[in-house]
Amino acid sequence: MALDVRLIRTPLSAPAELEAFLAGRAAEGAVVTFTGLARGLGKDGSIVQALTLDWYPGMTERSMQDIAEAAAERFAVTDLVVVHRGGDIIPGETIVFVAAAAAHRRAAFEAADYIMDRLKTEAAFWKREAGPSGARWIEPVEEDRAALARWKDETP
Amino acid sequence: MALDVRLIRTPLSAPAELEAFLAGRAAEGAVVTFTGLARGLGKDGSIVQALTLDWYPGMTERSMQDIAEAAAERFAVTDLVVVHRGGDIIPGETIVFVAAAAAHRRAAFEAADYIMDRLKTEAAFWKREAGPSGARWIEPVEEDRAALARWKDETP
Amino acid sequence: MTRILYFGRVGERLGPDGRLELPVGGLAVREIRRRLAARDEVAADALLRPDVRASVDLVVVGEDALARPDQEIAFFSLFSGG
Amino acid sequence: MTRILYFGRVGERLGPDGRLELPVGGLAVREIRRRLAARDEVAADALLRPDVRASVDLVVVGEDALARPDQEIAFFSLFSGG
Repeated sequence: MALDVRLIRTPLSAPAELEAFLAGRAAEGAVVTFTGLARGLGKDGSIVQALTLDWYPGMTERSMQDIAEAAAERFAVTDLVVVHRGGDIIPGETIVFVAAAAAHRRAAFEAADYIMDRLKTEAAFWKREAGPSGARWIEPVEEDRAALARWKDETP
Repeated sequence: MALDVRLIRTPLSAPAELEAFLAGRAAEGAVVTFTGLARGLGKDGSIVQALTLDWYPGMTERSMQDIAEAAAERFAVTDLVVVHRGGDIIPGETIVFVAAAAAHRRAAFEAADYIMDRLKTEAAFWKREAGPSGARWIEPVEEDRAALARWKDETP
Repeated sequence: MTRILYFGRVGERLGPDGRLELPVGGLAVREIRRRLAARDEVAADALLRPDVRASVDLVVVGEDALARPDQEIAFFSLFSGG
Repeated sequence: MTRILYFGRVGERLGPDGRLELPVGGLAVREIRRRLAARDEVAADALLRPDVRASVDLVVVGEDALARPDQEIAFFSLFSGG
């Protein structure tokens, strides 16, 4: 079981991450990835010129690691990658990349899904969208909380 | 809505497919991919030296297209890619790549998951594994049928 | 003579295709299967299995479906899936 | 003087950090928050909100938790998530 959890400030290439994740893999049959892109429009349809993701050094990495470890324990996966960007992000750029490898596709799908649901609500990031009419803070929406509740029998 | 469904006989690069799928994408937030690799071991633990995927030209492409169209209709996705290899495949090589883009991650996860469940049982392929003790045909296992049954309210 | 295509286990036993004389008005899949199987024991063993399905013009059909000589007819074992 | 870190909306209002004299035995988070908030209206408005949480040595804690001067103390608004 290999866990690779990284918080980076440089551009994140999902294809390059997938390539590295697949290299030399022959024992497992299924790899699921999630790529989250910075949207060009906010939830209310307003234009987003830039996104800033603040984090708390130490705490944020730990929250990412905790989520990845919980997924590794809960699902029959063989490897997990979780890479998250911090700092200023332009629409279209990748914010987060998650990959899960497993012998059976169900475990790979569920692990990636679970990691994203927890990252979206519990990861220690503070997100601001800047647009023509100023900047505003983004908080988890009800949809994110509802998604997380699906796993509630084991989430803390 | 763009649907890209291909049956190919040449090596399939999941990273290159993901790169093409992400290019210029800024409106949607979520991209989920599934990559299926040829296993080096069969379900019973025997060594697999090569995998051969036979198909019925015309019928197989249609079965893939039907599955992709059903997913596009059922889930709020903006783009789908389904690429499947046919012919001789070496362990570790990619057999199938599916990508789904959506504004909300739930739709992207579900579309990729649904497409894989249907491909694994309904796509018109015939699969043989060759190993030191000969070749044998592979058929969907109970796990695959059970996975498909999860979507049964709409699958034909 | 109409070409009949074979795939999967059926193709493994009988080769990629066979030929059969079909009347202009066509025949039911059941009868086509019976005539092909009547040729020898290998053909009977390959074709007379409940999990061997037929298609006409790329559509999987039941035993009552009619197939005409100008249509594409195939017999094949259970799909493995992708 | 112990450095207190601020993140999210709190950091936006008060800057990345502040300083507070803490007794060697430490203080409850509730009291640290009260003392920081007592400085001016901006601090009060930024800190005295139920959704502003605190952490001690990177662990999110409740109001009763004790924080000593050698520990890392932070206040922040609700996580946005990743």
